[in-house]
Amino acid sequence: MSEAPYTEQELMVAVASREIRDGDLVFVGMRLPILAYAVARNSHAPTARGLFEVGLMRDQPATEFLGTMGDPPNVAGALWATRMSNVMALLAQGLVDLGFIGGAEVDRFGNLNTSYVGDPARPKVKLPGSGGGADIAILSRRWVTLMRHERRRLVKDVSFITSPGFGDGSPGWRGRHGLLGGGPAAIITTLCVLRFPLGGGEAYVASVHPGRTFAEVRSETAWDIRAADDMSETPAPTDAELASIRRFDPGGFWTRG
Amino acid sequence: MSEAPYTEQELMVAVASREIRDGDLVFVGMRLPILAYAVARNSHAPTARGLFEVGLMRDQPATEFLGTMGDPPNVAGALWATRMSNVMALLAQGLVDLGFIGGAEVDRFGNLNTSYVGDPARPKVKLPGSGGGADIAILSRRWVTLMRHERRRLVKDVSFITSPGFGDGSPGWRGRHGLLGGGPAAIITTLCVLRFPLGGGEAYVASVHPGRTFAEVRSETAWDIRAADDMSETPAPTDAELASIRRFDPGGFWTRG
Amino acid sequence: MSMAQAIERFVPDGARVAMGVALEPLIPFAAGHEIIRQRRRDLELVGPISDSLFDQMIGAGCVRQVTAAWVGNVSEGLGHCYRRAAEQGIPRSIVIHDHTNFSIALALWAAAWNAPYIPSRTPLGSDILNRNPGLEMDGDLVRVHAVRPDVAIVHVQRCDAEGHAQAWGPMGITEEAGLAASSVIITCEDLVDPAVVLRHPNRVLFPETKVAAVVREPGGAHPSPVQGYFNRDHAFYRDYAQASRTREGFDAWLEQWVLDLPDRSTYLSRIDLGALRMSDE
Amino acid sequence: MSMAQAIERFVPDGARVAMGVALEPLIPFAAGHEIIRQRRRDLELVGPISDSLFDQMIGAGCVRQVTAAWVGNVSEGLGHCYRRAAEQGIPRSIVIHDHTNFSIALALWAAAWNAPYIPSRTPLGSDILNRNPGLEMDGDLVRVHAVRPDVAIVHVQRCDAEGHAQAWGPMGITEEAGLAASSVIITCEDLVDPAVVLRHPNRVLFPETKVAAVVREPGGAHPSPVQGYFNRDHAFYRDYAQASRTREGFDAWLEQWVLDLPDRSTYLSRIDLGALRMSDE
Repeated sequence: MSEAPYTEQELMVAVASREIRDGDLVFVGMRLPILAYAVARNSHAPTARGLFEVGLMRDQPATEFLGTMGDPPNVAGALWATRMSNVMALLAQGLVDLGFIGGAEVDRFGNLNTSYVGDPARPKVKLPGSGGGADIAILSRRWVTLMRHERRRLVKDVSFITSPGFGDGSPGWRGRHGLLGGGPAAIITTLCVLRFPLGGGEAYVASVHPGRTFAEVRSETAWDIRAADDMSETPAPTDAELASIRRFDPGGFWTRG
Repeated sequence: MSEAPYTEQELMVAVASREIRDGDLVFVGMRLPILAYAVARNSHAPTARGLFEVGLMRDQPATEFLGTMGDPPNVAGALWATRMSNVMALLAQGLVDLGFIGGAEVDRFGNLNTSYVGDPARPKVKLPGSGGGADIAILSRRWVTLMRHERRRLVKDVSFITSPGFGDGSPGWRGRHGLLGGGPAAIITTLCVLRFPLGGGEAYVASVHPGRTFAEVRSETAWDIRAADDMSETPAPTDAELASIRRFDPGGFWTRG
Repeated sequence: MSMAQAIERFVPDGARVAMGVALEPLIPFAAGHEIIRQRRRDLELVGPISDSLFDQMIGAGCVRQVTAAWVGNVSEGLGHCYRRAAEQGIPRSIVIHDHTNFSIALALWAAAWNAPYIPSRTPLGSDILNRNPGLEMDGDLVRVHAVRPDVAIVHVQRCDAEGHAQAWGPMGITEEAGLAASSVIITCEDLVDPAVVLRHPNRVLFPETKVAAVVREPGGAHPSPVQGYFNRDHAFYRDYAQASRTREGFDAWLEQWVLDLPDRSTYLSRIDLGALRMSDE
Repeated sequence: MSMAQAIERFVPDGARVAMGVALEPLIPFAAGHEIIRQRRRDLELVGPISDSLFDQMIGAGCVRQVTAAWVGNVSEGLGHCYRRAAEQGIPRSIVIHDHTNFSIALALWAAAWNAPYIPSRTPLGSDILNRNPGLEMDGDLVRVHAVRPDVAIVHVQRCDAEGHAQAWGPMGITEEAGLAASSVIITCEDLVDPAVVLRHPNRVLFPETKVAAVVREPGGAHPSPVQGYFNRDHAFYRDYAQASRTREGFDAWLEQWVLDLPDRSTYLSRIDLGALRMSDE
């Protein structure tokens, strides 16, 4: 394990990168997942392909800073620049192995809210909305979300399901409702990694990040969260992972913000 | 009127060209209608646009011989080379003013058969099928077909409706069945021009070509066809029309075959 | 045609307007600002995401309804004018028809083909279904009903005067928005001779018969990127996010960058476009 | 990969194969002839029109079902093998699922988006509705059910070894066929370096993840035209129409032009391709 200091964002990126398997077609999204893709692609997943809903497929990650997935450095070297609906076709056919979704709020069944806090007719907070989040949640084979671990973000029940995880948590909820993919595989937070029972259900703590405790996780989670029987410590970023992260975010815009 | 001799195909092309109005968006099709478009575009319809289902829009007609609408001379100078479904979008939106459809067999209500003669399960003759014919018949604002006038082609009822005209001929049939456009405007044959009552119904003879008689038309038509009260003689091709036709079919491939 | 003329003629009050159809790139900010200057009202904005343009138009009071998948500021987060309108009805209340990126694309394809709807798995299981009458459950599927814009405003790299527009980079829902719309306004970096674009008829985006106006407006997408021309002006988005946190801040921003300016060239004189220019295409 | 290998691996007996998706141009005749040589059986052919290729494959006994809008010879008329199969079951009976050009496009788009169907006005009022279970009445509309090919075979002007294919000229239903298919076989005039095609990622037709094989096969579309390369060989179509009027004539034609030839280069040695070559792109 590396002795180097690292930020919590760097840890999250490293953990996220390990979710990417070689050969995966990845719906990349923005911010930390872009870095996670870059790290994976340059280590254990050299044949992964990245999809961007704006209408791009890439192999190599962009080598310049991206403010959005549509920025020119993300187009340079693209394998395919096309319509969003063509990219979505691959998603709808079940060909996307892994998707990343950003979220403001997640609940114990992995449902994400990026739309409304409070009554949608007169919301307390109007969030930006789904973008492609719901599409990824419904159609990708598995998906992962990254989030700051705060009690107001990890709630018992989201007030509005933008991107469905396991719905009401009952077994087979996704299949019964016609959702295509397997749902959320992990919630990577600033404190821990949460995972779900096979086939869906309530999130549990699979591993706690180095230096963090399960007690902290419990106090920052709005439901009575359980630990896995084999709960472990999240492996810290390796030197290689950190080097790769810092290569793709040299200014630390995303990981040292 | 021109004293020049002309073939029956040249007459048909001239008559068809007069169906094209200035500014029309025309679904052109192949063979004689391509020439008709060229003639119209170079005389009374200088701002017409031609659409080809293969995926093309043109202003000027092609200047070389076309065996098919997808031949390279039809692409040279195109305004738009695209997918068929984009061209069909204009058709489906009701934006195509006039379509031309080829037919093997037409009945008194303007229904075309290009699919099966006899029982479709074991046809007497298997014809090539719809292509875009049915689409044009159902979706263009008005359409025209050109046909050799023979008793086996102008039948009382087609055995198979590939491209619907006025269906069973009852008033409002097209609207009742959800068809978009106004249906067939004319059947241009080697003997005469047939038209339909406003809103649909049975075809009647609007004009007989020079040198032909209504008696000939009757004997070559398989139903008891009526003449318009004001039935006239089809105006012969003008010198200008003939010159234009011969410019675009210099070898006479389509018009002196 | 000038931008002022194009907006005056083809974007009436109450129009359903598709903008920002390439997602983050090629956003027609200049057109949006002219709409604001002309104090257009009761618009319905249609788009996938909009990266601040919809937020500005909402804050300026032009908008009655938003039919979109995402409204905010992509690198900075929330759209503060969108928040104020949705949460407090400031400057006016708005109707929101939530979509996903995929569903708004399907809604436009349905309109393009004059199909009433396209059936889809998206957005099954999402509460978005309850917030948009255009997304209707039908057995195990969602009927994504057609959305037909009155006008699509599309910024492209180059176009000729006849409306043969060509753009490159990721295309988002550009093509279906233009086909679905009754008419299209093109704003372009370069107004070129027809021979330039018609050398590549495959790259022409729309049938010229849909294009109602072509406006030469170099830099008209700033601060969004234009592939081959300009990078994204991240700092401008950041400054806008800061300024728009309060209504007063937004109003001051709008005066400074839109209302007090006669046209786009004055706006551009205050931007260091050279610093954003791409070195190669 | 050689054509023989590509067909051997990716076109099994019983496969649903989309071909001729650009309509009259870019028809993958070389691939079709290799399928015939390998005596593939029970195929379902999917396409809009096919300008003789489907007719040849039907005559050769490869085909169980035709799912198409038009099968014949565009400049000459009827498809004689298609007639014999439909009328007399020679060389075998075939199932015909009639489409229109628009409906086959919608069926492929439905498959591409994994929608069960797309509702359409086409082909309302047509007896085609009675001849294709994939076209189902639903109130005032037709449900055009998805058609998902196992493989789409697409001839293009250029491609790299990774499958980044680029074609130009009218596109027909090329894009939707490739997206809808489980996999794509590309045959190309020019096999180029990735840098050549990736300079224009907007012109790449398919995601490389769909492309199972890339075969360099210059002249592989003859007698159909290839924009920028070859004009259509009208005389060849005429001669085929003449020869195929009888079963015996067709069998002799097939021996002469397909079965007795080991590969495409031998075929091309008998054609005056130079006379068909376009002078400019």
